[in-house]
Amino acid sequence: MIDPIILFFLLGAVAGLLRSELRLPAAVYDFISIVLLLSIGLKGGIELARQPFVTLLPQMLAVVALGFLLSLVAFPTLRYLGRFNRADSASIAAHYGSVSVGTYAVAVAYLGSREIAFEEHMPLLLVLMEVPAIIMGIILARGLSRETRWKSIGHEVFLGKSVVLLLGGLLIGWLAGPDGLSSIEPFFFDLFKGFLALFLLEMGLITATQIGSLRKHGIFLVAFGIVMPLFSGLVGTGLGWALGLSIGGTMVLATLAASASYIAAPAAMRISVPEANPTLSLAASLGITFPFNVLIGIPIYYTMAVWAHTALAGG
Amino acid sequence: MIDPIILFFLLGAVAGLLRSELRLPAAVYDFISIVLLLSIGLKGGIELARQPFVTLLPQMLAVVALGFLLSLVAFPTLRYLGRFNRADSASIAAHYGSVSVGTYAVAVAYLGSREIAFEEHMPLLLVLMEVPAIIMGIILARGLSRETRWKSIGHEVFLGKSVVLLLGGLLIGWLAGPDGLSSIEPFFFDLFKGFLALFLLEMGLITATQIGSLRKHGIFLVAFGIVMPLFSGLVGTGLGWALGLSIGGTMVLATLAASASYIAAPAAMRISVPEANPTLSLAASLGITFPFNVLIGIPIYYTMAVWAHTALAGG
Amino acid sequence: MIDPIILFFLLGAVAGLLRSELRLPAAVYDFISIVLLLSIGLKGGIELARQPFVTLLPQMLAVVALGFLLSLVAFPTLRYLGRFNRADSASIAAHYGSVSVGTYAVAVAYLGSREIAFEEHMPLLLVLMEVPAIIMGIILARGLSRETRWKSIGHEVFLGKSVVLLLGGLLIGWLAGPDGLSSIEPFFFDLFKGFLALFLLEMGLITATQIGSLRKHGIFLVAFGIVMPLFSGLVGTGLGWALGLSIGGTMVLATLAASASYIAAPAAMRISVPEANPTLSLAASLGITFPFNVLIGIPIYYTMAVWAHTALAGG
Amino acid sequence: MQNRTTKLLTIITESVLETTLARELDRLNARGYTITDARGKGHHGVRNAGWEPSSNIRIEVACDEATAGAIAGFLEKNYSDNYAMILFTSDIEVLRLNRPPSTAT
Amino acid sequence: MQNRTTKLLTIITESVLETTLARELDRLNARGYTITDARGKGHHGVRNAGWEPSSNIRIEVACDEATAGAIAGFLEKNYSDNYAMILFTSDIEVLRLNRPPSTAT
Amino acid sequence: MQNRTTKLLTIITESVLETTLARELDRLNARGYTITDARGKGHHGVRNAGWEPSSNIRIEVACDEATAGAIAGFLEKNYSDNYAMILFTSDIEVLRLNRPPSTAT
Ligand SMILES: Nc1ncnc2c1ncn2[C@@H]1O[C@H](COP(=O)(O)O)[C@@H](O)[C@H]1O
Ligand SMILES: Nc1ncnc2c1ncn2[C@@H]1O[C@H](COP(=O)(O)O)[C@@H](O)[C@H]1O
Ligand SMILES: Nc1ncnc2c1ncn2[C@@H]1O[C@H](COP(=O)(O)O)[C@@H](O)[C@H]1O
Ligand code: NA
Ligand code: NA
Ligand code: NA
Repeated sequence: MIDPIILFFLLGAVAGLLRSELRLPAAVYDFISIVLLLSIGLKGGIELARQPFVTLLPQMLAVVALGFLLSLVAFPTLRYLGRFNRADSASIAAHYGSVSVGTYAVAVAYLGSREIAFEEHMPLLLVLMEVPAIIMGIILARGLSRETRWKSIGHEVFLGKSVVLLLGGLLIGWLAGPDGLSSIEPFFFDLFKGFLALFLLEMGLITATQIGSLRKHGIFLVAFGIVMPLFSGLVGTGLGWALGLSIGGTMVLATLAASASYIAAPAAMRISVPEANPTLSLAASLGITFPFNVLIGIPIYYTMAVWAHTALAGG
Repeated sequence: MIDPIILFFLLGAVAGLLRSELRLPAAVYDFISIVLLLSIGLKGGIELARQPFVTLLPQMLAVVALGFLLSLVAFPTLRYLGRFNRADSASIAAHYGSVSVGTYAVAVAYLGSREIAFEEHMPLLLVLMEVPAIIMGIILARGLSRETRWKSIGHEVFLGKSVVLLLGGLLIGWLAGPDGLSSIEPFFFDLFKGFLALFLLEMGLITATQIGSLRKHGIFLVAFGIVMPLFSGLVGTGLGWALGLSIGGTMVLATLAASASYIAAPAAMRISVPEANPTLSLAASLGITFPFNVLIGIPIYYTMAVWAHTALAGG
Repeated sequence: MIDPIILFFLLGAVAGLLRSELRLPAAVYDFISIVLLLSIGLKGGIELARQPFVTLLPQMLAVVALGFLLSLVAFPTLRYLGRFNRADSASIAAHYGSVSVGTYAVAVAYLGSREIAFEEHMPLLLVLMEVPAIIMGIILARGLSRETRWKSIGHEVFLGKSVVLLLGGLLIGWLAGPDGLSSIEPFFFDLFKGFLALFLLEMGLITATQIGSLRKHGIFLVAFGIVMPLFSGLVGTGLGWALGLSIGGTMVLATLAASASYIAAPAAMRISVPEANPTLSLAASLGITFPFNVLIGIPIYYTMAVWAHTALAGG
Repeated sequence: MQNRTTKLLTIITESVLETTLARELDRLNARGYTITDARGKGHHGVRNAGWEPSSNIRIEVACDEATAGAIAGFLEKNYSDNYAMILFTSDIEVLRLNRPPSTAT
Repeated sequence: MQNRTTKLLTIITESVLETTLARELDRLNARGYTITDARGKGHHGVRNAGWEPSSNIRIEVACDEATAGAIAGFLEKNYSDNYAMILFTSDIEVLRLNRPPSTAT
Repeated sequence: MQNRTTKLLTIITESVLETTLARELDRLNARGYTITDARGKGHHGVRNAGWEPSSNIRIEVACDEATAGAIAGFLEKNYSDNYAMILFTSDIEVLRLNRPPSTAT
């Protein structure tokens, strides 16, 4: 059965496509996304408080490497198969190597409503995976030239809204622990799915505005927006299995790998690789990959995770 | 005893009349009204999932007819008794034939705090009653001339914010059912009265700004704003009884009939009957009828419903 | 252990100092502060419903006097020790004689997480303490001259957002009583700490913008911003003890005395004493005193209250 | 950098017209426009932006004189009777960027 | 459509003055005004609109030269010393709609 | 009250540039600027302000002609190729308040 929060996404998308007057004010979108980012961070932080940090190090290093790797796979595909110019290829690659917080939240909701457990420290991996592909995208576009203003790029990348809120939430959760946070639970945890529903409504509205660009930019982008996440999901599944994650955890990692950024990466690319056309990367990541993942991909990644854990365990 | 949410309305009205600096940003008003419309839709949708659709058909047809009828009664009253021009009469008639979501919510809260049951599919009737009077208002103003751009009017009327959110909520609730929605209950259902309180605070502030216009436009409008809802409430009571609704359901239908639109109708009339003066219809519906219904009308409609069910049942 | 909501303040402050892109839209800040002010008022109002009003009269008169007194102590200190001009001294004095709702909320959270009881009617004292120092500040700046437009000043002071919402909340809570409010509890009470966390995040961001001004305006202001609340806290402790408040209540009164306004006073001073430099008063009250109270002061005032109740009781 | 003297047409009117006017501007060959939210006061009284029905928008269109005239004439004919609206033009110099200042792609 | 050359007075100042200035503009015979929210930088430093005390408003008044002068003079005398504020005027052509461009009803 | 004729440079561009441009304006000797949020349409299509990536800002800088030219030239060279952006100037009269109209403290 389809998760009700997905229905909010569809409602937004349909309303947008029919050019309804429905619109969420930008301030409301900001409010909701701030709450979601903090909630996800807090939840992960609580978990960090529970386990020795050092046991997580291998996973942390692995996902950073995964972020670099995925952008390095995407780049030549876009450049030589898709015939995009260097800047566009690098920018799209950065989006696909980085992660989408909305997609992550939907995957977690999917597991939650099926009562499937997963490693609760996933938000830590989420925040770690946001940045590497963005840096790689800048290198791919600019080379490692001296002129690149790494200081201001670092500022842009590490002090963007989503990294600050996720990391801040993680730290607060970690310092305060589960008991400390009990007083803010009703706001940040009990309401989470409600905020997520509104967020998806707005994402549907935004997605609808991307369809026009897609028509212009042709079918390679559509194909890439579906095949790339499937490939990344497969890699993520393999890595999750290799790291010894549970089925749920493997599926979440696959989803992270498969998801394409639409908050951190667009902002950073716009400033650091301005010659890349933002329409291309947003049309792909929001117009294709986000709905694909949310509607179809997540169940597939779950099947992949189950398959990996049975086939490979048995093999 | 007065319901505390009504006190929020009074607080807003008093603050507005005293010209306090209190002001809700428009984005906050939008946020709150989006949440309320979705909540009401969702609640109705859950109920739809529970009963065979076809049993509701008679009620659905009846309320659509009621919407048409009420605007047809209001129009000549305004035109010949009130001596308003054709466009203004048609526009005000559309407002009074359509419904007010805020008034509906207060009626539901009234029943809730008295633990009186009512048919939970009322939001379906609510959304059905929004549109007919608006269409009738346009016909009354324009005639059925060929020139009228019905396509763009249909777009305006059926894709306005409140219809989309109510209908969308209904569909989501219907598809997901009560279990599916349990994860978003804390947001959309537990917080409902809190959001409603803030909404009423803002409605009080807005109502206060309408008082000036009323002074200008004289006592006919004031009288109409009180007598019309009483009449409509009576018709609604009769219809509710005839349809076999419970006492609570009869009272809700009477309130819907008595309420005057201030979201859907103003937007649609402004675009489709621009020569109508929006000050008149808003002054009446917001400056008189909304406070009248909320403070005095709702208990009256409840008394009417009780009376209908005892007197008529006994008769 | 540090309260987690304080961590949100630190997150905001650090993000602000690092010039992160994190920003809360003004509409969100307004929304959150409206909810907090109403919540605090409602909570106090419920308590008022429980006790005979007349027993509170001595406390009410005492805190009004305290507000006047504190501004009268601050003024000459600023004027002669700090060598500020008359308007600036009067304006800063008004800020420090008035109260900060955010600081109050943190103090209440401090007691709550330690399960220490306090007199629940404190919001009544809070709202009573907002105004006197502001009036005194205007008198100190202008003298009691005929020309002063007291009517418009009264309007500004008594109909400002925070007084209206606190007072309105008090009245609603008082009229509706605990049972009446149960339906809006989930919104206004259960979410309180969550809203407070977001509010403190924003306060951290705003505080960070004040640091620059502080560097300009020197160390007297920094010293004043720390010594004045300690002094006021001591006076508040004494008064609380003298009024027979519990330990928790004494500590809350001390915190109120120690806190410096950054909502009501800035707005009123800006209009009524425009020649005062708002940068000075905000740098002191937000850049120094708010973080000092929230991070260090509150535990000190608690210690003071305990000490007063043991030493003086024993003495 | 070549400059070109042209007109800036400013329209202040009711928010409810936004979708409609955007469509009309396209139709009337405006190659671009900028919209900001506004509130204000005029013949139709105070419009304080507390909610949609009393909100204004402020539309700016940089265009040549003929287009400005055409848009203004059209709005006057079709909207100014029934909507709160004020229109004015001023002279501006559009800085010729790498592309022509008002040519659609 | 007759046009009339007149002035647009633009005032950028602190949000806290909104109510006061709206009253003063009425008193000084401005027949209308338009307000938008703004942020900015000037002699009084950065005003980033994060909260009320650091928010600006941008007020536009279309009026004849005398009124513009009167308003500007009044603001200079009473407000410009103590508030973050900048004032400027430009020439505009108000398009004469069916009603006179700035006559109160 | 002495007045001074000067230029108003208006820049409409992507919100994402706000921090960057504020820094550049400082560097280029603008003594002040005012920013409002905007949406619009141009060569780069509709930018409806539904979320950050499609939001615009409208920056105004009152300055002398040379500064306006320098800023415009700089923006043209460095930003106008890659960002949605329109620039125009108009003549304004800055009312000389008690302080010089554009001198930093
Ligand atoms: N003289 C004026 N100066 C500036 N803005 C005005 C003026 N007159 C009207 N407006 C704006 O245009 C809107 C509609 O004007 P009106 O149709 O005169 O009510 C008002 O709400 C104001 O925002
Ligand atoms: N040169 C300028 N160009 C555009 N806006 C300015 C300029 N100077 C000041 N402002 C605006 O006017 C406000 C108050 O100016 P000031 O009193 O100089 O701080 C600033 O916050 C800016 O929004
Ligand atoms: N002719 C125009 N008149 C007014 N605003 C414009 C015009 N052209 C572009 N703009 C604004 O400048 C932004 C960027 O323009 P562009 O680079 O042409 O897409 C648009 O989103 C509009 O807000
Ligand atoms: Na990815
Ligand atoms: Na009705
Ligand atoms: Na104090």
